[in-house]
Amino acid sequence: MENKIFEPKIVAFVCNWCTYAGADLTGTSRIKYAPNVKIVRFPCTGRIDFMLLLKAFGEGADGIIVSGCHPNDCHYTSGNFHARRRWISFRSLLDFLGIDTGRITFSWVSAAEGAKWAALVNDTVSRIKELGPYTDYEKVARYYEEEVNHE
Amino acid sequence: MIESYLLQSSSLTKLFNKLIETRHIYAPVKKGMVTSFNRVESLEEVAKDYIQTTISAKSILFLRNEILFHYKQENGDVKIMEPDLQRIPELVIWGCRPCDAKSFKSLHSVFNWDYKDIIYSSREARSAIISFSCNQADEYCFCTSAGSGPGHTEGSDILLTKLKSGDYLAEILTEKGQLIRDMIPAIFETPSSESKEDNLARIPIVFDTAGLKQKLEQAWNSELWITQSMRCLGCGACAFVCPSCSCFDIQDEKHGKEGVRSRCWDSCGFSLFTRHTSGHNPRETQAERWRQRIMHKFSYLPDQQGFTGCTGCGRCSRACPADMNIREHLAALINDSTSPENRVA
Amino acid sequence: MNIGFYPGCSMQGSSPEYNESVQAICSALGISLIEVSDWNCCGATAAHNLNRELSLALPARILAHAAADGLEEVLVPCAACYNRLKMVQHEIGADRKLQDSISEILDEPYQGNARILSILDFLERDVEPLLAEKIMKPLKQKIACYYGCLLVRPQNILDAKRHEDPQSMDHIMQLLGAEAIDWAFKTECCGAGLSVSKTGVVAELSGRILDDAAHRGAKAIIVACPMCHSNLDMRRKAIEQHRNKDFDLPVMYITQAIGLALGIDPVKLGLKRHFVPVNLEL
Amino acid sequence: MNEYQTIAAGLLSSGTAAMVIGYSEGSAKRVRPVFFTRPEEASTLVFDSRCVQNIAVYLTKKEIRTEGKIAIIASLPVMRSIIQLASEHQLSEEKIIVIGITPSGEVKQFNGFDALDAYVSSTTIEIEARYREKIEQVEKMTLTERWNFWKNELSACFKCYACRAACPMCYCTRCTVEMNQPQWIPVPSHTLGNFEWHIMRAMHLAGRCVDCNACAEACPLGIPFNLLTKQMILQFKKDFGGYNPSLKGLNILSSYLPDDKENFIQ
Amino acid sequence: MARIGVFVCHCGENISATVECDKVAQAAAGFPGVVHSIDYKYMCSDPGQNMIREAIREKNLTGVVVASCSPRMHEPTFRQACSEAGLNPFLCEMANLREHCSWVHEKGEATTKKAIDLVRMMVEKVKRNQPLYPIRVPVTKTALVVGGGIAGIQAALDIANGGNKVIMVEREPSIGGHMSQLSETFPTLDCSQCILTPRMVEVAQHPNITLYTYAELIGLDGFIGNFKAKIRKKAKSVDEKICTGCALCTTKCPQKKIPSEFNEGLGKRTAIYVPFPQAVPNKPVIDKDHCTYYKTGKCKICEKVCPAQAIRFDQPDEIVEVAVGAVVIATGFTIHQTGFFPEYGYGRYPDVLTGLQFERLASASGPTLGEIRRPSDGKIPETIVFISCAGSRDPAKGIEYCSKICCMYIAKHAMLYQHKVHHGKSYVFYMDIRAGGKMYEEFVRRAITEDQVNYVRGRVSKIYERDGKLIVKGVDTLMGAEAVEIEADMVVLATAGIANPGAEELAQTLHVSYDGHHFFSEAHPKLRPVETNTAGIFLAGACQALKDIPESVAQASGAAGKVNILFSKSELTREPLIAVVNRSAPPEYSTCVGCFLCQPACPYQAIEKEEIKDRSGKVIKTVARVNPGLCQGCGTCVAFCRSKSIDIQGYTHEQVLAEVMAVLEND
Repeated sequence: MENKIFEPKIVAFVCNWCTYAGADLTGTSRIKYAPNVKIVRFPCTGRIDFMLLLKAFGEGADGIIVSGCHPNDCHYTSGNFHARRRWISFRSLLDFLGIDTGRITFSWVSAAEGAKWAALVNDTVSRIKELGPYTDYEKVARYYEEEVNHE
Repeated sequence: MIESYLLQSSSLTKLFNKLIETRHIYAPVKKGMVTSFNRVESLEEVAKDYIQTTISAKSILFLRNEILFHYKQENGDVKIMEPDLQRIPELVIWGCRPCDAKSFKSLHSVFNWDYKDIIYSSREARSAIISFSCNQADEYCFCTSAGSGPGHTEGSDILLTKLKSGDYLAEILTEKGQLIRDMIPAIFETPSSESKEDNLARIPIVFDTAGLKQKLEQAWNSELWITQSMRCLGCGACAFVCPSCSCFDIQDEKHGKEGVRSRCWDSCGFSLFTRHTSGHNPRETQAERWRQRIMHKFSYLPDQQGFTGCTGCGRCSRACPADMNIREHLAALINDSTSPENRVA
Repeated sequence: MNIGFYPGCSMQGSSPEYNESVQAICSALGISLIEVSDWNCCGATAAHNLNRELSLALPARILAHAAADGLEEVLVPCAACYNRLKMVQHEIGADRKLQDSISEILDEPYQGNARILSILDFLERDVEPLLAEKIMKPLKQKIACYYGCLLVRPQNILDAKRHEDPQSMDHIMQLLGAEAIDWAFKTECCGAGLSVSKTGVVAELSGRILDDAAHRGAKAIIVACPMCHSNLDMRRKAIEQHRNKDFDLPVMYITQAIGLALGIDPVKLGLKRHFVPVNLEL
Repeated sequence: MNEYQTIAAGLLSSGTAAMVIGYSEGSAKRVRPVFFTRPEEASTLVFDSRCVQNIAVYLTKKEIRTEGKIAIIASLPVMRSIIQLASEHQLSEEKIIVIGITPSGEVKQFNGFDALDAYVSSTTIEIEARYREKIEQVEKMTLTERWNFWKNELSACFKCYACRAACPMCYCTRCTVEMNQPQWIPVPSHTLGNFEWHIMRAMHLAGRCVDCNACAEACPLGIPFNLLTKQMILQFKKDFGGYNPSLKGLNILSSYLPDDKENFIQ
Repeated sequence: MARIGVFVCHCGENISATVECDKVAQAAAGFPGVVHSIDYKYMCSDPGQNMIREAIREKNLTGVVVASCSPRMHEPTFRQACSEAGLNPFLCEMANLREHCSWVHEKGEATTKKAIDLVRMMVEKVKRNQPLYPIRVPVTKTALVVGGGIAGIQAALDIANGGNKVIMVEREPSIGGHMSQLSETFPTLDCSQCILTPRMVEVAQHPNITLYTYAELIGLDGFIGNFKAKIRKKAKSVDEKICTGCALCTTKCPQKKIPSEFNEGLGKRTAIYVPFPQAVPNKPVIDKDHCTYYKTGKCKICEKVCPAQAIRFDQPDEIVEVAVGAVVIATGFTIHQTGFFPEYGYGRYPDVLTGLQFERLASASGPTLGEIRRPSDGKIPETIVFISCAGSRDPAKGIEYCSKICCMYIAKHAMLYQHKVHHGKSYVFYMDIRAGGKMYEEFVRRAITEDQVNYVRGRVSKIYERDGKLIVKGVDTLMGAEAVEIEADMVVLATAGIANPGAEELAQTLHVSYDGHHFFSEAHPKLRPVETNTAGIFLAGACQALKDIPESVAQASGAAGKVNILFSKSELTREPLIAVVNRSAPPEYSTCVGCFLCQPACPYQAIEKEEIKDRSGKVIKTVARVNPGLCQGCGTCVAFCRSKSIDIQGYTHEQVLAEVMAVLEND
């Protein structure tokens, strides 16, 4: 197990109209990227509940990508603006708590930016690889493994 | 079977050091305004001057979160891994107060009532309780009204009472206590003539427990439940600091193909405690929940188990963010003159 | 509010007359300037070509000293210093990481929030309102206000108003009674960057400026930058040779022009230090 | 009788108010909230620096029901809470009389929310220096130190929810921690669950917290989770120019500006 | 118990080349709840769809996961297939194995593993799907066309000719738009007015079209099929019904020096005016800002001279509310004025003109009756310089885009100039010539070869005036990057086309999205170019992006076609992927506490208050309710709801959390 190369688990929370479509374009353009990232589709970044990010870390995610439409390009006019404000506050709260915001990539990827999506994934994967598994959080999340073995 | 000895003040360290060779010791540790039972490595870590710990000693035997089992889905089957109870260490609860020690009796009976809880019982079997009598008390203490007292021996294996000389009167109360004595017999000396009572805090009796039970049986419809609980915020602080409260919830947590089932503290003060899935709640208001709390401790438990679910430690009053004082409220219930016809709204 | 003052080297070396005239009008108008303590070179000339860190750290240190002196504003009369300080403030201000590394170099936390005032910001805000009452000798001539590049570019960082056709000096000159001409070379390059290495280029570029000003009937050129001044004044001979044409066109700092209008002794304004004599009848 | 006692007694005796919520002496030199309905009780009302419990919390409790109006002895944080609750459509103007006591000790009676709103808007939420220092201290730690600090603090939490119960803004009839389909927050009070609970609580109070500190005062374990909401208040000041409870303004998190600034979205 | 079927598609080799589809199907068969799992070459083919239909029937499936391409591609296909087999279509989900997996990763274990994860994710989601039913809404068969330029005119006529009612709103006193200002049109050089005017008249006379000129749209509520539009008809101060259009008033008005908007400031008009002779309606309006009577209380000359007694000084603005089923936005564009260009003199030089000003100079109906003369001194320019990309394609100016029409109209301008001033010299500074269009390149060639226009490839850095000439300093990049200086008599800037001022406000009124330059956004750049993201609102013409006349007309007809399709049924159905506030049994009714913080977060004003009453009619609780007609399903409210009382169908809390859990599941 120890000898295995660390392959980070990364979840991407993306909106349907821009980033999901952008990632589709990456596919249509046959641009290759690392397979570590798995996409969960939302109608809009405005829908993405901050709790989901916590749950993802709690379930063992090493990194998270959150991406939606560029400002002014929201399919629903303003969902991304709301999301942006939410991320500004949430991110600073996480940072204050010592939760590694460096493991969360926030981004705007439009439906036309297939190449950007690939680059974003690759960047995130290599950054998380450098950071290593998120053991601090995992230890807390998997508290029972320690306790059960202990007894 | 009480055997009394004198324990010189310097012998306390010897006793502690002897015990820690083979056992885990949990003792009160002070951090800021909060004193709680933590695992300690040396006597220096143990809080010196405390009337009562913020959280009771129950958390050592009845864990805040107790994992009942751990499961894994494997090849279409589920593998259940129960905790290895043999690995529970021998432990000593050091420095709890007689009221806490007494409350273990109540916990014991709850966990051994119709079903013997093996996890609790294993912990209990492996633990010894060395209590310290109270030579001071505060205005929240009412142990003497709740069937306990500053030098009460019930529940402890050894009770130490600090004497004016600085030495301790050691009362060996159980076989477990004797075993400890036998580990280091030299320090247990012939006791002096100094009276134990003279060294205990004076805690006035404010009401009579037996009278309370009787009174409560007619107080179901009292107005007091409403007026007293009006300021209750509905949190669980009282129950969680209480040495006798034993309600728990069973929860499953699943992570992918594996998970745990655990038991965690619960409180009858929470509105969720009795809420049905339909939304109906048999205890709809805080007054009904407050009544339940008092009735359970002072009426139902005495009926079922023969003793009250309260030892008068006063923690719930100290912890209450809205200053609900149980001693005061119980006294008021005893003196209640509101007519039984008055109904709870 | 205390207005800080950063003279920089040119005010003390090549262009003392600029400094003299700034000080003279300030004392005449009762404005006090507080010199930034223990200041250093802004690095305008060479640092930014050679060492990026140094080029950022030098102005950052100046700003840090200004902050330590409790100065919320710093007047930087030299256009090159002003430009450099503004650029660095912009660059570091936008980059947290850079702030950290600069703090490390400075050995103190980067504090660069002082408002940096160009001479034009300062004159417009603090001097203009005082002028009307104090003018003793109105300047009744046609003049050309030459702004050069350092006070207006890059426009998005300096936030210069009407950067291709700035007006602030023109307004002041009109207040002083002069007629500020509309001309085409207000912000054209004088060639200062090649002032030492390629004098021929300077002669051509500065020559065009003089030519257009003279063609449109200006009797003097007003500047606010030591580089512009030295090219138009000190290099006048070379320009005239290059264009094979003589210009009767003195070059004055705007502060000198204000000083003259206020009736200050020309010597105190450093007007005797110029290569092209300034016609005192102006 | 002093001024607020007189006002309270007057309101009750005239029948203008059916109940006065205030503070009275409690046990062990503490004060406790009281719910007076008889004018003669008013003389036992007290108001001093011990009155830190935010009694606005009772205004939304279904247990506190009267036919007539409720008058409430309100410190500045209580007044802020009332405005915040009103802006969230939780209180009706007709039911509440505010006997406000300003930080300088002035007693002001507010019969309508507009006047109260104007008063509250004239003040600003300022984080006390001792908390600012503590926050700065935490912010200066390395990421790992911060994590360990909070892990240590939050692991102590046993989820009695006194913080929630004491908070006037936590008036939801079903808190998200009580939701079990899906189970957002684990019920057991292990460290992960505690982190999730306190993060969610802070986020749910973002832009709504009036900084009364009642949550921290209520915590039997003295856990400094109030630093979270306080840090957010400070951060909001930096990021969005801050907020103040108001009947007119928009909640800071359910509104936005097209040019909100951030430096992390790629 | 869930009975899920998983159908793994090879997509020929598109998926199977890098993903081991059989292994995916095998793994999926082991997932809890999966009772049927197969792989097949083409799931979207008839036999493929049949496999799904049969499995649903035979295995009594409660949910279907098709692991194939992007749901944006084939979700409707497979949902339809499920529906045909009796399974609610919303119980079908797709795992995107092609775009998000096989096409972007190399063949290998990790790729197949990811595919399995993606399938597991969708299986867990679909287990939590609920059957949903389309929402039906009625349709009002009247269209609102905002803007009366050529795009609006075309759209209105097409809709009206399709048998539906149209209400057209135009801000100016006349319809016609920019096209009415043009002299000739490229590439045919036929007269703009001559081809436009008949259309304008047709609009005015069409029985299905109601025309509101001098009017503005100030509000739009509602949703597709059911909008309520609020229109402000500005007071014209003239009773249109009585006015005969004799225009006597306009000749007698004492205010004669008002710059004419129609002539781009190059001509003058009166305060009571008809913008141009062919205006529709051809009746004057009083411009209150310039009218002497409105300014001073005295004058009323027009009233005195009007033979029909049609002047109404006390006429108020009128607000009309109309019910419409669809909206076509055709508000057009505007251009940057010369004052936008510091380097070209901040608009100080009267002989530096915009392209539209030149159009007016060249137009026979213009201020010079078609003669090219300098505004400064009326002289005929001997040398003229045209500068293309003035502002366009210039990030430093904040405009990265190409204005698209300039290359063509500059060629036309230069040609018109050469035709009118035979001895004149014309220069065109350009970056590239973009002449993609039928007969366009040929047209530009003609300007260069036949009309001797000098095309200089380079940009102009500065223009300044010296001795009555405009000195144009530029560079010729094809001649060794030589600096060029031209002494010109006139300069025409092909200034960037920009969105109309107020476009942003209008977008917000209409709840449609717009880009960074305030052009309205189409729903899809390729496949939905005339729809907006707000159902029932369509785009035509340059308000969406700059375009020339034929393109505007084409898009307008497209929009009209969409409207007519929408109006072809009296009821329409919508996807039920909308937000819902929960409801439960008493005593709770809903976990919503009615804080309404979700309200400002909703971009569509879809959140309403609902009072829950007891039997006696007493309000027990006020809670939020989502109007299913207005909700577009963004879910922003969902993330805001603290008590999680709002959920969005298709993306519920349970569904998305299950997805996250599933995707992170350890093997």
